Amino acid sequence: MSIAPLLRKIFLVDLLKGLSVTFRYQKPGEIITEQYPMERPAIAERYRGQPRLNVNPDTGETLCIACGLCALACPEKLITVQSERNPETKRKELTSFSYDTSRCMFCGLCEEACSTDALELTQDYEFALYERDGMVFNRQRLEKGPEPTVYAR
Amino acid sequence: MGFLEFFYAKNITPGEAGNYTWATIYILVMFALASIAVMLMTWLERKIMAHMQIRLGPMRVGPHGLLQPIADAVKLLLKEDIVPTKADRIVYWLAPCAVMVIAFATYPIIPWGRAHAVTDVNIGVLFMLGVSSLGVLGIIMAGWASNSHYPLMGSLRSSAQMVSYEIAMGLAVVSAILMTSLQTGTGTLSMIGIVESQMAQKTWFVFNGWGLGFIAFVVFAIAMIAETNRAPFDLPEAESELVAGFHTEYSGFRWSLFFLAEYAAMIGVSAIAVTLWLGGWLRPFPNLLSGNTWDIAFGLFPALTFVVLGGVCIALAIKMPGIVQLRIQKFGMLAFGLLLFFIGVLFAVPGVRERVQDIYWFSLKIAIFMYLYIWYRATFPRYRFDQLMKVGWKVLLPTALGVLMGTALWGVLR
Amino acid sequence: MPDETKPNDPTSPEAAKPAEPKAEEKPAPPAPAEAKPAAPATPKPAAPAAAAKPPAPTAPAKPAVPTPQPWETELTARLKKKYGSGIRETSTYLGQNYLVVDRSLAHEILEILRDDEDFDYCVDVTAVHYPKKEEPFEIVWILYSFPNNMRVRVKTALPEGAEIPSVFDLWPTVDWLEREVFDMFGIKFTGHPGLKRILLPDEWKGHPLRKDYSILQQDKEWVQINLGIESGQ
Amino acid sequence: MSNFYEDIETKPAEKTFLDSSELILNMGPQHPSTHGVLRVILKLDGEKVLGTECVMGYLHRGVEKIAENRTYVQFNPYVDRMDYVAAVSNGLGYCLAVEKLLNTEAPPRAQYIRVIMTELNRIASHQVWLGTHALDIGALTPLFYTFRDREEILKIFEKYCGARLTTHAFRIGGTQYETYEGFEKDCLEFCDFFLPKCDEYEELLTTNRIWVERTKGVGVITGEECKALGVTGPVLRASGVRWDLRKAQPYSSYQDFDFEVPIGLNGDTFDRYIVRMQEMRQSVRIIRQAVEGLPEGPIMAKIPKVLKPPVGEVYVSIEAPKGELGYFIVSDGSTQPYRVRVRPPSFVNLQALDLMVRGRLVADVVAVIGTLDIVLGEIDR
Repeated sequence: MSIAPLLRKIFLVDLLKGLSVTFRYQKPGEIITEQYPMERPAIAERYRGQPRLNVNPDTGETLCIACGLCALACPEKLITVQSERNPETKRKELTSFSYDTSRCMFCGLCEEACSTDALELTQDYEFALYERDGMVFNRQRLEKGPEPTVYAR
Repeated sequence: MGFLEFFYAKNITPGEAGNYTWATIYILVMFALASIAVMLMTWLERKIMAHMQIRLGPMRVGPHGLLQPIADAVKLLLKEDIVPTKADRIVYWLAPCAVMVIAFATYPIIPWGRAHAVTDVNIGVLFMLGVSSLGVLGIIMAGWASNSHYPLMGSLRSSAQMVSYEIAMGLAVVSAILMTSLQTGTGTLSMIGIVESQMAQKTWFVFNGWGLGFIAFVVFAIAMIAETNRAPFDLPEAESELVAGFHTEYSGFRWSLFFLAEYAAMIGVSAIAVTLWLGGWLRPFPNLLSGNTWDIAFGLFPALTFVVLGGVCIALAIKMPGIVQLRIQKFGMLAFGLLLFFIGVLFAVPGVRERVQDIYWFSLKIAIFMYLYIWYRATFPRYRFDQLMKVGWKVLLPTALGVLMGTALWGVLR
Repeated sequence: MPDETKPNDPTSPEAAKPAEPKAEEKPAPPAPAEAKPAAPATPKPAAPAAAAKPPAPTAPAKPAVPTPQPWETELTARLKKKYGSGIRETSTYLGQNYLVVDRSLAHEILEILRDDEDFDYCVDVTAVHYPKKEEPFEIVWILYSFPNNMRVRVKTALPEGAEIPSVFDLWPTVDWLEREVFDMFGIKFTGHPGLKRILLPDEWKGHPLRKDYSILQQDKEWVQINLGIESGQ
Repeated sequence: MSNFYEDIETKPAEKTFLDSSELILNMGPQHPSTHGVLRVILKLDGEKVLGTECVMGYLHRGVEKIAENRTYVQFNPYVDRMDYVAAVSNGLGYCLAVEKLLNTEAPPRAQYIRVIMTELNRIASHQVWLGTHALDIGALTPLFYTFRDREEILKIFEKYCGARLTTHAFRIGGTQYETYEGFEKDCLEFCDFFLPKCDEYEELLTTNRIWVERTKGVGVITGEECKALGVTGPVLRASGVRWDLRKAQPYSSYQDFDFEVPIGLNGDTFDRYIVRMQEMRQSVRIIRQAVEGLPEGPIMAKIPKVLKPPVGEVYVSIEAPKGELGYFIVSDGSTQPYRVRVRPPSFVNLQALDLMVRGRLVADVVAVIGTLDIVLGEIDR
């Protein structure tokens, strides 16, 4: 063994190097913790979160044309679209829409299948519940969209 | 009044003076302070390790998680006490008690100052080493009584480890004790005597003997980590291998006793190291920078530390964002800062100053050790069992033996 | 929702024979599919673009319907010379070569492939279930040759309840893979050192990847006994 | 060569008067270092491992059965859930397999985006491996550093495709998402940011004597044994076999990029560590080249809305972070695959565990499980 590695070994250089790394990181500026409810992460625009059924902002009418493509596209078959034909306009009208978020894996296939941008996966991710009851979203819930949770003591 | 006068005037420990009242008070105070220190230690460990790991650590319970140890204690006390069905109940019950008692048994003779030990035992170091190595007994009891594979393996590892490192540790200690005999020709095993001998020789033993003291100190420092089962020698509780080692089957308050004992033992062995090599309660450069001015300057250190800490706390409190959720924390932090500040001011009062500074320097030296413990834990991987043995027997033991002989030689030649 | 697809009932029967790569019932041994590759959907016959080495430069723009092409190399010639009708088919489909062999010869041929043709790495062993066929199971060995950077699939058909010699003695890697095939299809490999279920519990009844095992089916009894719940769904 | 299994089985352990009865230790399914719900039954003599048996299936979800009941497009999100640490690689393999079945190919731009995403994912996967492996060996801190850096990758994923872990980034025929504004910048910034961090991990571990002692000579496996056991990926390369599917059978335009395949010599845990560290650096190289050479053009090939691949079967495999990830798909001409077989690298690699730990200590089992880089989602499927 040549002398340099031996000396390095005796003087614990390898260990000191490691120690210096952890020591350097003690600066408070290095901390990356987000204190969650107080600090919110920045959610990307394309984030696939809580589903929402968009309505026309001017008229308040739903954008959904009840074509059922989302229900077809869904791998988990968790979307059910019910519609009836309006005798006057001869168009299908949405009667009920249910979306089971408890089984959803947020793959985004329904969103892509939607031809009118009615169904959208929004940026909201805070919709955990204490029981399974409210997890099947009906049309009202979907149209209301995300309700950001307010945290207070 | 004579009661207080004794404390203020005498420069000997209550044990030496035969003052039972004060001895009892000392024991109680020491036990209380040690418990607080252990709690503080758990908080500090989490905090410092978190910062090394670019995290924040506990932040929710109290300002910057200051009340986290209390919350933990409450949680652990309220937890269900689970005893495995096939456990040996009596031994299972005794094990945490044994560990705890043994860990705290070393405390009475730790010399926090010339007068700040319960008593001065003339075989102090021997007592410390003996008692602290008894800790393995509790661990073996725990591992055996749990009647489970992981604890059993953990306790086996632990016993082997403690026994092997005990030897290197003892040899390193002997070389330090050899040094105490230099001045007078008769060495001492008394903890207080060792510090006084360092005072007389005008040097800390770590700087003594052309670096031999330092090597002995390093050997001891490594062995004591192994002795207390801390990283990188934390095999008995290696969480990635043995889940939690010897205390896998323990929960709730019993588990917390192991936890407390671990920290108490850490402080205990650090106290030995400080006493033997780092000049115990002596302030830095007691000879070189002697004189009244320097005495006062160093005497102000405790006060300054507390004032600065208090100031930091107050600054942190002011810096905290003014959200509703943080209001309580903000006030708590402010109050804590002010408390520290006033303690600091109190420590600057002349009468108190002299009494406090011994304790301060001793605690500071231990605190450095504690920081090192945490630092090692955050940095190093864990040794494997055979490698641990290899380090113990093939590296530390020969080194310690060599140092011992070297010290003896040096003492003769000097 | 069609849980059960009809595997051996492709839309047009005359297209099935040449296009189907698994042609076990063929009596004539080397009968590669060259005749009438009339595909059901697109009328365009297959372009020979597909017959190429692994990084196949297939035409990306217009996907023609490919068909298996005969695969004739020295390797296949050697094998055919030795085994004759034992090699039922040697074809290449989309640049991927495969052999269909008689099941009694499977082990021997695999051994030759390993020892003489340098297929030193058994990538995968799996099976496919065709319940309509006479020999409903098809076992597929996917082999790779490190020296030649070449893949080949060896296939053989197996009737219900039949056993097949394990190739554990050739490639130890098939240990768990064969166990998985046994677990999922119930095909027994003779000579395997420890053939038992691997992913499902040992006492489970049924073999889930068989086509007659519905996706919703489960071993209710096992669930009730071991999990203490009525049903896992 | 073929019978090394029996050699070990029949080789009698050296008997001494100290030998005692065997101890059966159940490692897992709930154990801190089995990386999920793997159960390893260890037969021990004291601390020495006499034999292992893996029990799997706790996470079995029947992915292959699900595939038979979904359309080709619908099955795509499920593959992400097998090796969830390297979801993008899974998606790439599946998409390539179905594209092969359709006899089509993704347009160049999509291929380049796929390369960027997959290589980012390779780094992310290796970072999870490094963090947990170091944690298994007892170094607590690298985990946090690697996860911090992985976070940057996940942010790119989130911005690109809207999900962080189970990305569902690619579609059959190309990619669904066009790159977002600043994608190139983010990727290059990550590359610049990452290399110094990589050095930092090495500073913490590579020379550290404890790390070296814990990994050198532990879990040795030779190249021949690797081939016989079907072990692929970094484990194979660390045993000195320079074989990488990205080089051997390039897919998704990997032939365009200039990168090296790092190999080890001894086939021990330390070499695997070095190989993976180097692979991360090579991935950075590939990402740089791909981002700089990102062609313009469509991102989706012209494929029909309803996918009905012609009758036939293909086997397509890619170099996933853990080894050769293969998809064997049988089509019967309908919209749903007739059979999808996934050749999971973790599953096959885990078979080497017994060979690698036999005769060693319990602590080595942990190190070897870590170095094999298994993901139970993929093993159990």
